[in-house]
Amino acid sequence: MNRKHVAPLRALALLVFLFWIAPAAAYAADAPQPLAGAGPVKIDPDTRNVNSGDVAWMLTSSALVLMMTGPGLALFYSGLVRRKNVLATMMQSFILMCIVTILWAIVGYSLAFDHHNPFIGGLRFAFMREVGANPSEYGPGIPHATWMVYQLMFAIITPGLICGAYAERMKFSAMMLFSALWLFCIYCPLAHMVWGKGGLLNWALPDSPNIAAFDFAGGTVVHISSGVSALICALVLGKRMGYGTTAMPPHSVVLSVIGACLLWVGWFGFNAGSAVAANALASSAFVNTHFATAAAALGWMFAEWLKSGKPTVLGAISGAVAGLVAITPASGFVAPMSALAIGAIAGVVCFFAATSLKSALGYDDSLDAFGVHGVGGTVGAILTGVFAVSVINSGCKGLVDGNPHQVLNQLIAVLVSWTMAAVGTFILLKIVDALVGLRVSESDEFEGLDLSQHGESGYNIEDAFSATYGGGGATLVNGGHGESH
Amino acid sequence: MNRKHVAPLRALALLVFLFWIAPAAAYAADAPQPLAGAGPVKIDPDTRNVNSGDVAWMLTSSALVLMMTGPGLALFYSGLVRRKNVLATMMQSFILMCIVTILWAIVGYSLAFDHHNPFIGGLRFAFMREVGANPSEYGPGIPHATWMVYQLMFAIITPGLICGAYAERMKFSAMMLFSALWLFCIYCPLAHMVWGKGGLLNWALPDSPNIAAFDFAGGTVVHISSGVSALICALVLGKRMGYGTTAMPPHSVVLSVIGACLLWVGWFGFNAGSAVAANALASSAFVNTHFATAAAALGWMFAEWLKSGKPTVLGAISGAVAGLVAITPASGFVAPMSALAIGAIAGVVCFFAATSLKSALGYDDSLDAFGVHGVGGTVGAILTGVFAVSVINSGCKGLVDGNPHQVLNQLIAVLVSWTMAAVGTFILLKIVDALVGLRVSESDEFEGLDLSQHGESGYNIEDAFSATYGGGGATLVNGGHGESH
Amino acid sequence: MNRKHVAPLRALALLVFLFWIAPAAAYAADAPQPLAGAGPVKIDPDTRNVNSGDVAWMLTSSALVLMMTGPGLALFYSGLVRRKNVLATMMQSFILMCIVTILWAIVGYSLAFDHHNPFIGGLRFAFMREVGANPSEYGPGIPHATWMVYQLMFAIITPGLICGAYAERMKFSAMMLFSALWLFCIYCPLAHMVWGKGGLLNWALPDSPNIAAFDFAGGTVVHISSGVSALICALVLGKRMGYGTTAMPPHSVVLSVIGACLLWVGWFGFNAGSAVAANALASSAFVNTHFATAAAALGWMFAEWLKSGKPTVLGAISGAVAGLVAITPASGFVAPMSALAIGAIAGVVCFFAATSLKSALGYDDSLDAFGVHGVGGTVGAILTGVFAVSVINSGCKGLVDGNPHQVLNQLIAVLVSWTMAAVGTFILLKIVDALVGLRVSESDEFEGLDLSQHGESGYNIEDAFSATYGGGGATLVNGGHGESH
Amino acid sequence: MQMIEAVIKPHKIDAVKQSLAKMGILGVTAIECKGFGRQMGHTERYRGAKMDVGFVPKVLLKVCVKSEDVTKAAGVIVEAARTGEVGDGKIFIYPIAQVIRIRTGETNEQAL
Amino acid sequence: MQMIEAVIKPHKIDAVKQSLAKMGILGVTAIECKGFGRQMGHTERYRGAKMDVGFVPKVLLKVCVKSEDVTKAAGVIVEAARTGEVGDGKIFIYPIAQVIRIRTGETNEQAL
Amino acid sequence: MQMIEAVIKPHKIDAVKQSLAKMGILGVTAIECKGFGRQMGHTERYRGAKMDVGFVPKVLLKVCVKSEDVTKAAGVIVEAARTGEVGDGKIFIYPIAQVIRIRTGETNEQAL
Ligand SMILES: Nc1ncnc2c1ncn2[C@@H]1O[C@H](COP(=O)(O)OP(=O)(O)O)[C@@H](O)[C@H]1O
Ligand SMILES: Nc1ncnc2c1ncn2[C@@H]1O[C@H](COP(=O)(O)OP(=O)(O)O)[C@@H](O)[C@H]1O
Ligand SMILES: Nc1ncnc2c1ncn2[C@@H]1O[C@H](COP(=O)(O)OP(=O)(O)O)[C@@H](O)[C@H]1O
Repeated sequence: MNRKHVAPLRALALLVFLFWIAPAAAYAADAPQPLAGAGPVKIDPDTRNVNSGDVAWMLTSSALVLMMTGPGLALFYSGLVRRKNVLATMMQSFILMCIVTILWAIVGYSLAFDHHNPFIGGLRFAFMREVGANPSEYGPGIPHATWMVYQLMFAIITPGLICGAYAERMKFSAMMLFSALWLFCIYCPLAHMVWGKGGLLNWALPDSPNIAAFDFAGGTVVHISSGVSALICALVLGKRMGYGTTAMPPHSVVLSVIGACLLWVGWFGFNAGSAVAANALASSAFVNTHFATAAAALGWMFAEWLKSGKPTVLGAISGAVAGLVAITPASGFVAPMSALAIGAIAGVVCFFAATSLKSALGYDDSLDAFGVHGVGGTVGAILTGVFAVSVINSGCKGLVDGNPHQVLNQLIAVLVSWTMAAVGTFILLKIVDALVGLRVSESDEFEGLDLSQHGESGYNIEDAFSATYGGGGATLVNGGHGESH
Repeated sequence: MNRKHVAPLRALALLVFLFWIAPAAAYAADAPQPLAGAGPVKIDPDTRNVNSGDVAWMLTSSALVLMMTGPGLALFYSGLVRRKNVLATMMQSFILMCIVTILWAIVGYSLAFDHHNPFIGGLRFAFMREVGANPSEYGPGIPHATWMVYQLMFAIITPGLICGAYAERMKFSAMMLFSALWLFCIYCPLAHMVWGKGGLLNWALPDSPNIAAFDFAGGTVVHISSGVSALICALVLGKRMGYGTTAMPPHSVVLSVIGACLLWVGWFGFNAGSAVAANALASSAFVNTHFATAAAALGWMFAEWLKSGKPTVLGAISGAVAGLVAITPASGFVAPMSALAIGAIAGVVCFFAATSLKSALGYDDSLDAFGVHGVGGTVGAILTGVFAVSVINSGCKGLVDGNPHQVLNQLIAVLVSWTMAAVGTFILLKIVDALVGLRVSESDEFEGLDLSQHGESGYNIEDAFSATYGGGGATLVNGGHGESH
Repeated sequence: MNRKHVAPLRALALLVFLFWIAPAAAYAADAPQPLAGAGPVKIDPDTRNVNSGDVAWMLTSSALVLMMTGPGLALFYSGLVRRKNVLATMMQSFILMCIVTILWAIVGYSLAFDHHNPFIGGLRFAFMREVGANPSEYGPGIPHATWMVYQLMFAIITPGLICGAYAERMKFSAMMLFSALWLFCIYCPLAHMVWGKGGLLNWALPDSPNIAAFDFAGGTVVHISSGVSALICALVLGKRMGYGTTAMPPHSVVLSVIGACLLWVGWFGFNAGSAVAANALASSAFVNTHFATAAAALGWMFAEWLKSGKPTVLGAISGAVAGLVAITPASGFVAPMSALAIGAIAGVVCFFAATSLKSALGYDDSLDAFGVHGVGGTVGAILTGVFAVSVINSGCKGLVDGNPHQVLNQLIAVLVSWTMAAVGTFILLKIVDALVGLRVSESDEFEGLDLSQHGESGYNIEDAFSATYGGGGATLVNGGHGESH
Repeated sequence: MQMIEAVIKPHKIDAVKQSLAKMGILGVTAIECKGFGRQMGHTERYRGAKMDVGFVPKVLLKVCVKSEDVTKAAGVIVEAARTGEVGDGKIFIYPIAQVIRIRTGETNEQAL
Repeated sequence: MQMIEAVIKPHKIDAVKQSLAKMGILGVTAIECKGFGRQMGHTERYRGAKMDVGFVPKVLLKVCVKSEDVTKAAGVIVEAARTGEVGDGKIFIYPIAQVIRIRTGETNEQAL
Repeated sequence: MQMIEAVIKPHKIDAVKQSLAKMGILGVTAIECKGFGRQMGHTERYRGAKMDVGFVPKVLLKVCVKSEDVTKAAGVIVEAARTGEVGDGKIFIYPIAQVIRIRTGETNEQAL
């Protein structure tokens, strides 16, 4: 076998292995459930239970949440790296849109949303069994398949957020393997605990245990988990070559602004879609999302303006993302004026996390995935316990509504998420390092990931040398005539 | 206090001051209404009156209209400026998404949509009081909060359109202050007059006075107001350094094309959303929007091709925007074939406005905000009175449907909008000039607003010098280790 | 008449001529139907039959499908060309958004969707007659106008896909004329045969003939027709200057990644919207679309990784598009796990088509419109016949559901589409060549289409020479003071 | 013949070119460059990281002239490019051994 | 040693490089530049504002050769870069005082 | 005076500039360029089409110094720019006939 085949074959083999081992591992102690019956799902286009307005909104929301990862996050992150890594950074978002989809279809969704034990789901929904036209208990007005695909979009973006920490230096193969393992070992269990039927921290469904933590759209599951994992990645992978001595300015804040705007727009699907219906709760989450984002962008911008003398564009958009993160768990529980407060607090806190805290601790979280998602998610999760009021989401009361105990529940959920993410990620990184190695070689890092990992350049815009006017110093090897070994 | 703190603190202070003074000023003559009761709004997720399909469409429309400003308008405008101003131009759109949101939540919405007098609304909805889960009189099928946030997206983009006139030379702080004042003093009253219950020119609600002007989605409120204000800005601020002697080509028409496409897509939310329901009227507005845009793009392109010998891409996309502008007031009143006519007329007229008229009068409207929005909005408002037919929107008849009087009403609305916008903007600019100064210094303008206002560069793409391969002539001052004064 | 007026006037004249001749030609043998009655359509905003959820979803889908062309396809394609052709390539997508709209309004929609004979529709809906607020037989829950505009978005993107074949060398005027003729002579008949009431291959409506071919969202009508036409274009136009000896790397894969993501997101409107309702079938199509795309991206990427040693970003996004293409006809007929299979197969097959096949045959399909859409569409159309199961779309059975005959029907539909597209395109290209000439001159091609066709440059980003700091080697001829002849 | 290389402020290109054209010199080659010198660059900041960009964008013009025209041409450039502020740039004059026009093969003064 | 500077049309780089390689010259440094000369630029127009872009994109090649190779090398460049149309560019030949290879510190002819 | 032209690896700019600054030389002009030489470029591939990008990004530094400083300055550059690997680049030293500071009109050594 040709040497160059080793890497992709190894990657393929690992993925396939994973497909089969993951559920087995999760259930080592259980009696295995028969997989028989897996196959085409019955979808009856006339299902009477389905509410067309809810379906319309949830399909739209699913599309919006996918748009958050690609092109939203892909742009936001890739604008912040140096030119030589722009494509590799986009690719990290893009490939997660693909890999996570496959894993989710096979077993991920089932592990997260099947009823099994408080920590992880069962295998009933593996291979999309029973995920069809009829509504599930997660959404009475929409087909089960709609709920599944909506949740899939969350599962895609969450590992995508971590990319910000290991950008510009992680191997492509390692990144894929790590993300796949992370999905199974951290995301699925956490999603099950917080949102799954019978999950440890579930607040919404009847069947749930005692510690009801409010997390409307994923403050713990999505942002704390990814943000804290990002911190561990930054620590384990180490700094980029030249970090701290060389300037590493974003190669195009323009791309990042586009990305931030698309994140903002897409986030309406993320938060308002989490009402799982087109109703007043969805509207409330929509309004809260928008208000908090605006306040957070202003918070970060004014904090920076006061501290360092200029209101930067990167600051404003980073603040907006911090606000989106912080309002995520709270969006379906708090009043609009509270959303303004949550946003403003998150904007200022994340500003200090991404600047002073990072520099004090000295890690290289390339694009501040921890500073924004880890810190913002934690702030949001706690403030949800403070500001939740029963008039918005009936029965869900926080500190201001006379239920100080809720803050404790929120802290527990935060703690669980932090611990799972930190310990799990550390272990997974060590495993991946042993299997394929985490970091590219020094010369590959120097050359840039675009060329070293993918054999491409992001831009060929120098008139004379990019063959704009012909040849220009680049020679076509195979006349465009396919590959030759 | 450190000198560099002065500007942001002053800006903060002014904004805060504004929050409180604006309503007071508006009501100086009235008995003050008590603000008591402001606080969390009751949102009942089971509200029976709400139609899920309408909610789905209105939330989607709200997201689409936000997307028009960011990234749509941000891209459209920033592609047209020179490279040194790309971020500053994007920031103008982005910061309006933040500032207007806060002002709207506090008092803006109430001033526009509370019932009070024919010229301005009251304070009942200040701080989002009573803006909750129950439908309002503005939309029987959707929560009041949905209507509020949908209208907020309009309030965001309108001052955003003006940026085109003062691009590349206005101070960031002045731009923020001006926009805030403009929102209260021009947008809110005008929105109240045209759409607010009891507004002077309202055609839709029972309670209205005599002069019913048709404006489906904002020809007067949004486009005439911003376009005419843009003209005043261009005149008061004066020309860019070098204008008329130096070439100032767009730095990336590519960005502008993306922006124009997103504006087109988002505008469906703007116009079809203005039906405030997912029904046949929305469909009709959707079709009209699309038809007029296509016709206007072709109109501008062919006019330019004939006049100057080449069909330019910038011409085609400018024409599309002109068509979108012109059809805005008409979209819910006219038949599809009339929409084609309105578009074609607007495309040709705006082409001449942005080229011959501008050069004849000699002002520097950097990105033709007046030529497109002022002129296109006026053309559209008048043609709405010509082409409105009762079969589309029952009871609303224009000239072709035997009601020549409507053209007069439209002219009155146009006149009111022109006057308010022109006089108001002039006064506000003088005030802002006195407070913080309108224009950046010559050397700041020369260096570019990105560096002088925000301390950033839009692109760091020169291989050798942007630290792509390390250092490259830029020295890291603080090792990424936070700010030091 | 000034010489420079000839081209645009000729283009205008041809378009106008076309408007009137096309229907006449189509009906030369028939008794002409009176056009009387054309005029404003009655739209009753209270139409009781309309389902607000369905309307919400179909309007959203229409917006999404427009977004596929602009900015989606415009970005995807323009990133792949050389810098000197970026705007011209964007313009091809953009101008189709305009031209097709006009043609569709006048007669195109009627030719495709009026009931007439198995090969082409009648003139009942010309000039939007009877296309109003009431539902049509194509969608019981939505206004006829909604269906019309949704289908219009398909008619826009289809000729847009062909641009990939003739990019970087076709005259702008020829491209417009060819697309207009192609719409009438190939798209409308094919759409009528497959989707139109009484169409030859229609599977959905009662009134249909024997050969029921399944094509949920356009595998034959959209992808085979455009992909095969693309091949003919590549062959007839010939290679780009320097092709095969000079390297022609994409000028910005970054733009293409953004475009691919937007295509993915927009395609939900394309496929799930084809359910013409917000129901379980739409959800199923949504899920299938997403699954196939992910699998295809991985399929292409791994195939390339194994064959040529690197997993490229361009490969992954090309694979995603191939998957979207292949699942298009199948999306409303197959189970989700089958969608994964269809995607994976399409990804690998299209990889070989765009690399080995193209190089073996030696044509210059600049952006692989044939390799992706022609081949992917064919693969998808056939596999639809294999994987269709009755539980998804009741009554629609394929090979795996015990109906091998369906594969034959699919092959017939494929054959019809290939033949119509190939023969029709060849003839049309010859006509257009005779009328205006297909290809730009050698020196225009060398200079780039942006400058030669449109008189613009895509980027003016070189600091010193793009007037960033003033003048910079470019002289303003007319001081911005309008055109002078 | 001598080669005049002038490092100037970018916005002075037009002025310099026009002045040269007036004295009959039409051929010029221009190169974008970055200057380090007395004139200082600027500071940028991204998420709290401050960086000093040491260089200033400049343009390097190359003008080959007959030896007898050198002084005049240099004077004309100085005139047109001067703003009086730090960073106006420098002129370097090199001896040239030979010039060839590629199109015709003409050499030296014929080639200018 | 002498330094040959050739301003050529960008699409001729490959041809020139190959011709030089054939005569054994492998080291070349290339710089993007803009040429002003007899060959005219183009016109662009944006919303009615017409601008003449005076320059034409060119590439400046620097090739340092032994004095005895100069004539041959220049001839080879002229041959490879010529299209016969206006704008083919010019060759300027400079005397060089010294050459050093940074990696090894070798000087002059050893360094080429 | 002589003009030192050094073709170096881009990431060595800072080191070279600092070394020069230490010996009192503050004025430098830098130009992006592409080098063809012993050091090989890279390969890119787009939809099966492989292309060899023959050049390597380099920076060309121009430093004009007094004749007596030339040897020292060149040595300092060699020192700072050397990595020991192929592609470290070359230094070319040209005689200069005259230098003028545009701002003041000062000439030759005064102008440096
Ligand atoms: N010794 C030198 N060698 C090469 N270029 C120089 C030298 N000194 C100055 N320059 C160039 O001249 C430019 C202007 O020099 P600077 O010292 O900033 O101002 P001034 O020439 O007005 O004194 C610098 O940016 C640099 O590009
Ligand atoms: N005197 C000169 N000094 C420097 N560069 C020159 C000079 N004359 C011409 N050039 C360069 O040579 C290029 C070609 O010259 P041009 O007059 O257009 O055509 P030709 O050399 O065929 O007569 C110009 O674009 C310019 O870059
Ligand atoms: N004869 C030459 N003339 C002009 N530039 C040269 C010459 N030889 C080398 N160079 C430049 O020097 C760079 C380094 O040369 P190279 O042969 O790669 O390594 P080294 O100098 O270490 O032997 C090249 O990329 C090229 O830019």
